[in-house]
Amino acid sequence: MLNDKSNVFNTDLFEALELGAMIDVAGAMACAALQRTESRGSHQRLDYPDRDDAEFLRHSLAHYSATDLPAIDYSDVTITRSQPAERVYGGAQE
Amino acid sequence: MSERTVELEILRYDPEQDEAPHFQVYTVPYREDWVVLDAINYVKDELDRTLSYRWSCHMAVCGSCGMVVNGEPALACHTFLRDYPQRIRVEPLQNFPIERDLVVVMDDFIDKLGSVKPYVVAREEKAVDDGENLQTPAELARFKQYTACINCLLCYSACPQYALNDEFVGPAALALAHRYNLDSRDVGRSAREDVVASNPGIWECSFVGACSEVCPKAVDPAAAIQQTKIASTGDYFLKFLMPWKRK
Amino acid sequence: MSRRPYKAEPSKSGWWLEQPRYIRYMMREMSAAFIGVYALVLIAGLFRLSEGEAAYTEFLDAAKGPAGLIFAVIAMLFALYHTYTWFEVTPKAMPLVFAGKRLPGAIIVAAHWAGFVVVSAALWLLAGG
Amino acid sequence: MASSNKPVIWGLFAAGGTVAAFVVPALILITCLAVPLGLLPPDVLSYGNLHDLLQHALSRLVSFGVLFVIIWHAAHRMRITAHDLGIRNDTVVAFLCYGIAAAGSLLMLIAIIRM
Repeated sequence: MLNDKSNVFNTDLFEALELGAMIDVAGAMACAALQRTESRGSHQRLDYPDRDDAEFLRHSLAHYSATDLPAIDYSDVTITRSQPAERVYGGAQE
Repeated sequence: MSERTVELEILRYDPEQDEAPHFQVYTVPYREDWVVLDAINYVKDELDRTLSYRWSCHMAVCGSCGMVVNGEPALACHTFLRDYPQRIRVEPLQNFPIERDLVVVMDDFIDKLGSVKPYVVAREEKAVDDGENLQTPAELARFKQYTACINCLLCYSACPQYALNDEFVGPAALALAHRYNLDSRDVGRSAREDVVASNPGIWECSFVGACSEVCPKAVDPAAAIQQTKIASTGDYFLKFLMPWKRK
Repeated sequence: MSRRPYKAEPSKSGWWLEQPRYIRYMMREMSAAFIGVYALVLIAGLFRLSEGEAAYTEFLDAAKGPAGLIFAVIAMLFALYHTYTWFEVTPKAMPLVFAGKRLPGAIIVAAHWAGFVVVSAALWLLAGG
Repeated sequence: MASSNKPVIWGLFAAGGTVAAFVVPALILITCLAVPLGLLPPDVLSYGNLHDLLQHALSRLVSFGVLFVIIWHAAHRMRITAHDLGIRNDTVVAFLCYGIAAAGSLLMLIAIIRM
């Protein structure tokens, strides 16, 4: 509930607005992650431990409409300098 | 066992309700590892949603939470409750108009900051593909301390000359001007002189030194201003001796 | 919008009493009053000296008395405070860099105090001490 | 270049501040305390002694130079301090402070020349 009704530097109001935006972003992330059945970078899934470039070397796009959850769509990635590669650490590098 | 508490005496000002600012006291829990900002956040989260203040990083990097804590300009995130008495007075930065509660209007500083061209004025435009502008560690060392400024405005709050004359360009802006003047990649010094070496520029400073004492990043604006005074005095007499160099 | 920023009117004359650091600053600034008056006395003495022995003796007689001694003690303390503050800020105003490293301020300050001792001793010896 | 002429007076202020820091405490000690209290020979400040001392052009020049920068240092600082103490009529204050310093300088010049 909004307690602060002021028109001047109302941080109560902007925190409420921020919360709305955060819920939107969180929903988009969760839905996109669920549909992305692979592991890539910080997106790690125990059920799909490997990267799947054939299916998911693409941007996830979330579209909100009247429904509660966003529809997930994909767009192509333009790779310039850094090619995707295996993420390896420590002794695995050699 | 009753919990140990701290009393925060916070200056409140609601431009839609109050004629003038007044203090409001909040009792918050004491935690050994809490800074004043934590206590203020507790007030906001648990006691009074209408309290307004600026903050962001909570680690003395963003420069948002500058306030006057028990009479001394400080970052609220950089002042531990344990270093203060049981009753702590929190006020907005001095020498700036109060927008609301602990939030001040900083337009004046933003304008002054822009007026000293706080960026590298390059000798010539250079394409990204032409590579970096190289600098030796010694060249960097000449100005590095002045790059640490986070625009928290504690120095303006501490400066009595800014309080007496708000035309004064002020510590942080002049320190940043000095930082770019000292940069080997920069040729903007003479372009900055109009503002920096003017009467409301460095010459309004009387070297009180309070700015440097309250600076949380050890920038030492007072030193920067003195060095600029010496350099400008050198310029002046050089031009006097060599009139043909006058522009 | 209903912005109405509140601007407090700062004290124009008594502000320096509000914080110890401002009081120290004002003490430093007031040293100029004592140094200035002392310099004026010396100038007066110099002028009377140029007028001849009688005039100068008159000046010396006028400067005698306990008031002069009290003034001298206070003025000397203020002058010493001026020296202290002046030396303290010198490394800030004129940082020295040697081989890419900034010389520690304490060294510059110490060198100034050494110079102060030498100059003071030289003046003392010059005065037959 | 901005048209501030503060460097002139500030240059004198800085020079005078440095000179004063080094010599004024010892000078006060010698002239106002040690000699009157008998710690130093009483004839140090006598007419003959000082008159002899100031026969040399160099000692005259040094005396003038030292007192000149010190008086202008003090004048400038007093002007700033007047402003700090809330005296807002800077034109009058500056005229007074620098006027006294200028008058002192002139008196010294006369004294040095006719010595």
